[in-house]
Amino acid sequence: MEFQLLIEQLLNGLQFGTMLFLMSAGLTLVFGVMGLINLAHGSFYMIGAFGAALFAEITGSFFIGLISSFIVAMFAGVITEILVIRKLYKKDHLDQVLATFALILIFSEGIRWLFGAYPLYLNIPSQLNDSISLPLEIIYSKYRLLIIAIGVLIAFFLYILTSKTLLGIRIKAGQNDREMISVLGVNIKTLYTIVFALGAALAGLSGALIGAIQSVEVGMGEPVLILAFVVIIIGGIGSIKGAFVGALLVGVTDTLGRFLLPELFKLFFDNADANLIGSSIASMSIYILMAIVLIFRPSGLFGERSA
Amino acid sequence: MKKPVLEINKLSKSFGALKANNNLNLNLFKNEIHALIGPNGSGKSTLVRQISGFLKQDSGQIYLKEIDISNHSAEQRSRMGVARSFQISSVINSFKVIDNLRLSIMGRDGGYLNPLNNIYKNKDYSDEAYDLLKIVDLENKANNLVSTLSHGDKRKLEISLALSMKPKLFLFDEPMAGLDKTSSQLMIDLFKKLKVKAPILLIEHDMESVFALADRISVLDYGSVIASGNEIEIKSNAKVQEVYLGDGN
Amino acid sequence: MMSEKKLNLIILIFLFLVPLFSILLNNIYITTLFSKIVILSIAGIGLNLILGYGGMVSFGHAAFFGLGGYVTGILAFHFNNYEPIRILFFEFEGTNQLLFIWVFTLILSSILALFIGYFSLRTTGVYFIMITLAFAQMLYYFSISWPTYGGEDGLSLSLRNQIPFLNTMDPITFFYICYVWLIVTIIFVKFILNSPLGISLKASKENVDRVRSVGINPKKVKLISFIISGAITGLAGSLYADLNRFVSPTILSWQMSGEIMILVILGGMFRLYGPILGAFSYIILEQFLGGITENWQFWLGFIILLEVLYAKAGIMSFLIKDKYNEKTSS
Amino acid sequence: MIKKTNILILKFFLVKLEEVLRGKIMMKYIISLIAILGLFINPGFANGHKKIKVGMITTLSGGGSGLGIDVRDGFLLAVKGDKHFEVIIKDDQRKPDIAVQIADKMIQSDKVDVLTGIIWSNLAMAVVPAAVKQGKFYLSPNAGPSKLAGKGCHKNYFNVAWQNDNLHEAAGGYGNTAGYKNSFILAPNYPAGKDALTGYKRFFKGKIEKELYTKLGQKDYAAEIAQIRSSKADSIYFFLPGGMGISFMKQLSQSGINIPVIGPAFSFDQGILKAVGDAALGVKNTSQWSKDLDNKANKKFVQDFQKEYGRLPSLYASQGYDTGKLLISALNTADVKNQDKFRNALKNANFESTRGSFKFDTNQHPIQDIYVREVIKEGKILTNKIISTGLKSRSNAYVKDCPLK
Repeated sequence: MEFQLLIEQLLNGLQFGTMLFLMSAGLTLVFGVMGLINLAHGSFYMIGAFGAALFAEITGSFFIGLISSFIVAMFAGVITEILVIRKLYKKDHLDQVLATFALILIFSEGIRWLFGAYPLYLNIPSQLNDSISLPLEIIYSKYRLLIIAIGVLIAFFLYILTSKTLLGIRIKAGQNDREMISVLGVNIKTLYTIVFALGAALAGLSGALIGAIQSVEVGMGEPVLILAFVVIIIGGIGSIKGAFVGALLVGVTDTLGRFLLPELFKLFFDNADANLIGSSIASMSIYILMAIVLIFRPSGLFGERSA
Repeated sequence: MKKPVLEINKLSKSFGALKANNNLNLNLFKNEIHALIGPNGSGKSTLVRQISGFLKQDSGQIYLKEIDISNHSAEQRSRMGVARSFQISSVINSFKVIDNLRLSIMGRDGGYLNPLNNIYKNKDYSDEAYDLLKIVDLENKANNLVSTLSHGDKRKLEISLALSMKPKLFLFDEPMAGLDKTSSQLMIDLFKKLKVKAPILLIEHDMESVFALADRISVLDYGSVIASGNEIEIKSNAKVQEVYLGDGN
Repeated sequence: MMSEKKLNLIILIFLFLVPLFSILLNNIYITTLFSKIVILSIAGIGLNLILGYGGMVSFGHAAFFGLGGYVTGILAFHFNNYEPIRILFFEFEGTNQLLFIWVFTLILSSILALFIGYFSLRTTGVYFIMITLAFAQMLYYFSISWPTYGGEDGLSLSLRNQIPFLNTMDPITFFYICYVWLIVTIIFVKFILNSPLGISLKASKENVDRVRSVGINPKKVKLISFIISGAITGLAGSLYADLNRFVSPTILSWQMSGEIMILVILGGMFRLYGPILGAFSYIILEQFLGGITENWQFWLGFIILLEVLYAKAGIMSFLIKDKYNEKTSS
Repeated sequence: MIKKTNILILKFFLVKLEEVLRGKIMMKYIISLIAILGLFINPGFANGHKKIKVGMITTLSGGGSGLGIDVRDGFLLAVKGDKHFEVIIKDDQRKPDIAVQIADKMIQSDKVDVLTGIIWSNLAMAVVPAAVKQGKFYLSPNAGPSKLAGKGCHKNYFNVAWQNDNLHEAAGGYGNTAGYKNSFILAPNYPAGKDALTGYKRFFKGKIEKELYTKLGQKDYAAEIAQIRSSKADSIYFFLPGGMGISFMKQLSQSGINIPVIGPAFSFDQGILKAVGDAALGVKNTSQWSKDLDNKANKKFVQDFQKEYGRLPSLYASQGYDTGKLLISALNTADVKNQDKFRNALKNANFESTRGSFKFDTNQHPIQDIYVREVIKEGKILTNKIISTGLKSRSNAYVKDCPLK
């Protein structure tokens, strides 16, 4: 096996991981602060991608598309929070699951109603549609490097936001003691709307970033949603740090698993069988990872021990 | 020498840097009410949780009638006769009063994994449950939902649940907390009756009740017993005075 | 408003009469459709045992549903092509006898539930939801990529499996087979709810400390209940495979888990018959909306959303009045 | 249709029931439940001469619904204005169990004569064997699993599209023509994926550098593309339907890898091309149909479709259209109630296909030319142009296994 290939795969895992982080950051914040299980988070990913495709088509600029994805998803988040989500905070997890599942149906079919059944076009600008040479003869896609950079930047920004700013302190206070925070005179309703909208906007942005290299279509959010849940469970719910570590773990495990497992099984089986068994196990790898983490750390890597 | 019902030997438990219990020794004899007092954070509740098995000690041993139960689970200890009440009364609120007792009698007798017998039709259970409710004077509320009971009645129910376990000893964690004068007095009378059935390890903040009930008092500070004796001995102990009055003066 | 008992009776009588309606209306499909409703009800009742009464939110019950389906499919598959099943050194023949198949299904789904439950019950809350999901997803991806039994294509049974003296291909006969299983399930779960296990389960949901301090091990209680729940759902999966004469990985997907969960919540969680009403409304709604608009999922979502936001405790609470209408909070 | 006597029996029965239960409230519920059941009562269907009732099960919601919608639109265009047809359309949600249940409904309750519409092989496998055994005709407008072409063929099953392997075989054949020596091939890890790669290998004479199976539904191909980069392949063949193909093509073009790509038409068809974008330009793909096929039927089809729906027709639309035209041709010579005659009429395939020549082989799958197309730009719109014929009058590999004569 070549060294360059391995590094490239690691970078791919990293890129996948940073995207997952953008998705899971909102999910974990919303759960940590408001105690809400939001299955509809994947819908904001989709809304972001559709928003980007629409505005990129109108304006002809990919970057305007990216910015609009953030704004469109944020608006969708604000509206959803005010109309529906707000009424769910006091309900139990099951009601939240049911209601947000209903939201998935509404968003998915609504989008299909508006945009039709075929995937939309969203592509990256030509100056990024290229590869770059890194040291050690590694060739890597510029755009994917950009994604890694954006992901890390946002992770850093979130870290500062949650640990150094007033908003962050309020969020933390909300996580620890919901009664306390209202005593402090913080307007809880607005705080919740802000947190929810921020989460939605990040999901929308990652939808646009990924939609540009994958496909912008109805139902694109749900597979990612499941992965994002895996991430925040592994990392420990409510923890931004956990989400970051979990996302990278999942990204790298998935990418390397797909690549290494078939090779590994070639040591024991003939070629065709090894391919088959290898790719079968690879498709289960992140779930196996999650089960193992939970068996040994029932509240995730960075979760509160007494969850 | 008489053998203690409960003997605790060099028990230690830390939470991070905080030593909640530090080489703690304690015992409890037949027919005795042994009261445990001490300021907040002195390790009383941690001790109760370790004796009842809800928390595992770091080191040391707990003996029940000379049997080492240090590594038994909470439910095993309950079945062996370690009966406890909780600091905040802990009963099944969505059940009827009598069903709480059915639950505990069944837990004591085992066979709780049986999916077929109808527990509501078991006459032995019902009879015993009513007998137990009589002791705490709750039999006329047997069919009420627990969530509708007053705080005092919930306490009484908890005591009857402890009684139902055919206990070898009682662990009562602040049973008087939140009770008014008359209820407290009723509880004191009840405890005097109970100690004949099994000795009581009593944790209590209300000093009046402690002095009215306890045959022996131990004072806990920073996770260790600093003094032990009867009312007069404790009141005159210098260390105790320092702990209780020191920071005030 | 009426009593719960009366409503339950109406539900059972109504279901019993479905084939009659279907003959009167000269539309045998009604019977087939209600077979599906009855089967999903069984799965829902199985899940509700741990969800409603035990407070364990399993998001992975498709694992059992799918296992039941695949056990049925695989046994019939081997019966049809005369190849014995080989597992390590053991070898046995396939069968198309439902009585055997059901026993196999119950045993195997119990074993699977023991395995999944043992590990999952180390966690609680959202972590429990997600670890059960993880196990189901593993089976899902495994079933897609493992080619022996059709992978993504699934497995077709050319005929329904057999019971001596009965023609299972007849929709009405098959409906009554499902109906009998529904009655058996209801009776069994009713027994459980009044049994030591049931009362321990309900108590464990509310107050683990209390349960432990009366000498009951809540983990064991939950595990046994989880196994029973898995077995019931597995059985429903087996019936579902025979209903469709087909199994595929779809019935192992997380959407399937979600669907079973939704019909439980929709019907009313704290009631034995809730899942039946839930399955009924969900399927009828799907049929009805699907008939009038292409965007039926949009409206389905809308209706579910309204239900969650404004109905307190499931559809059953519209029809009857008692203490469960205000959701008991624990 | 409810007959009057039935209503009387029903009323009598309900009155009795009321007496038994003696509760008016109960009656209210039972009546409303019956009202719900009434939803299933279908409008009466007169069994007049040469009428035909078609049940179409296809994917109209969720991912992949574009294909179903095109098949439906193509079919409806073909039978438009034909008063003999009654078409019932249901959404299968791409779930096999739902498809089976719809088939049950159409057979048991709607009493259709012909079923059609299924897009996906796994759904076809679930529905078709049972349906044809119950004496219904099934005309496949898209899926052609090998099991139904070989031993599992049936006298009532006709495939109007292709056998699944066809386009892949043609791609393998084109690989030879183009002089490729070493192909990197990949497909999702599910049965149709394996069939696809088998089909390619059946005709491709060069070496296979690597055969890769990806997770079904996977959207990120970075790991696979890295392997392609480090391989020595001189060509890539892939079968990744739907969004998977879009993702793969975009990512491949971003990676800067300059190896020629071949694919089946599915990833380069009209509906999907816009989403792939310029990344698809120049790619060779194989198809039994193309918009620019020069025959009368096709020209009319393309024109009518654009007029009716305001968009360019896709491969799937052409298949749906041909299915409809085939049915019309059979109906012109035989009544669908006379199954033997009708079957023979279908078998003769006496209709003008949009693909030009069209014949059924003995296993009732098409014998047809498979073309190689290239993705080009017409003005601003991406579309396909035929560059050569990949396989002439190709039938399929499974004819000999089928007992039909």
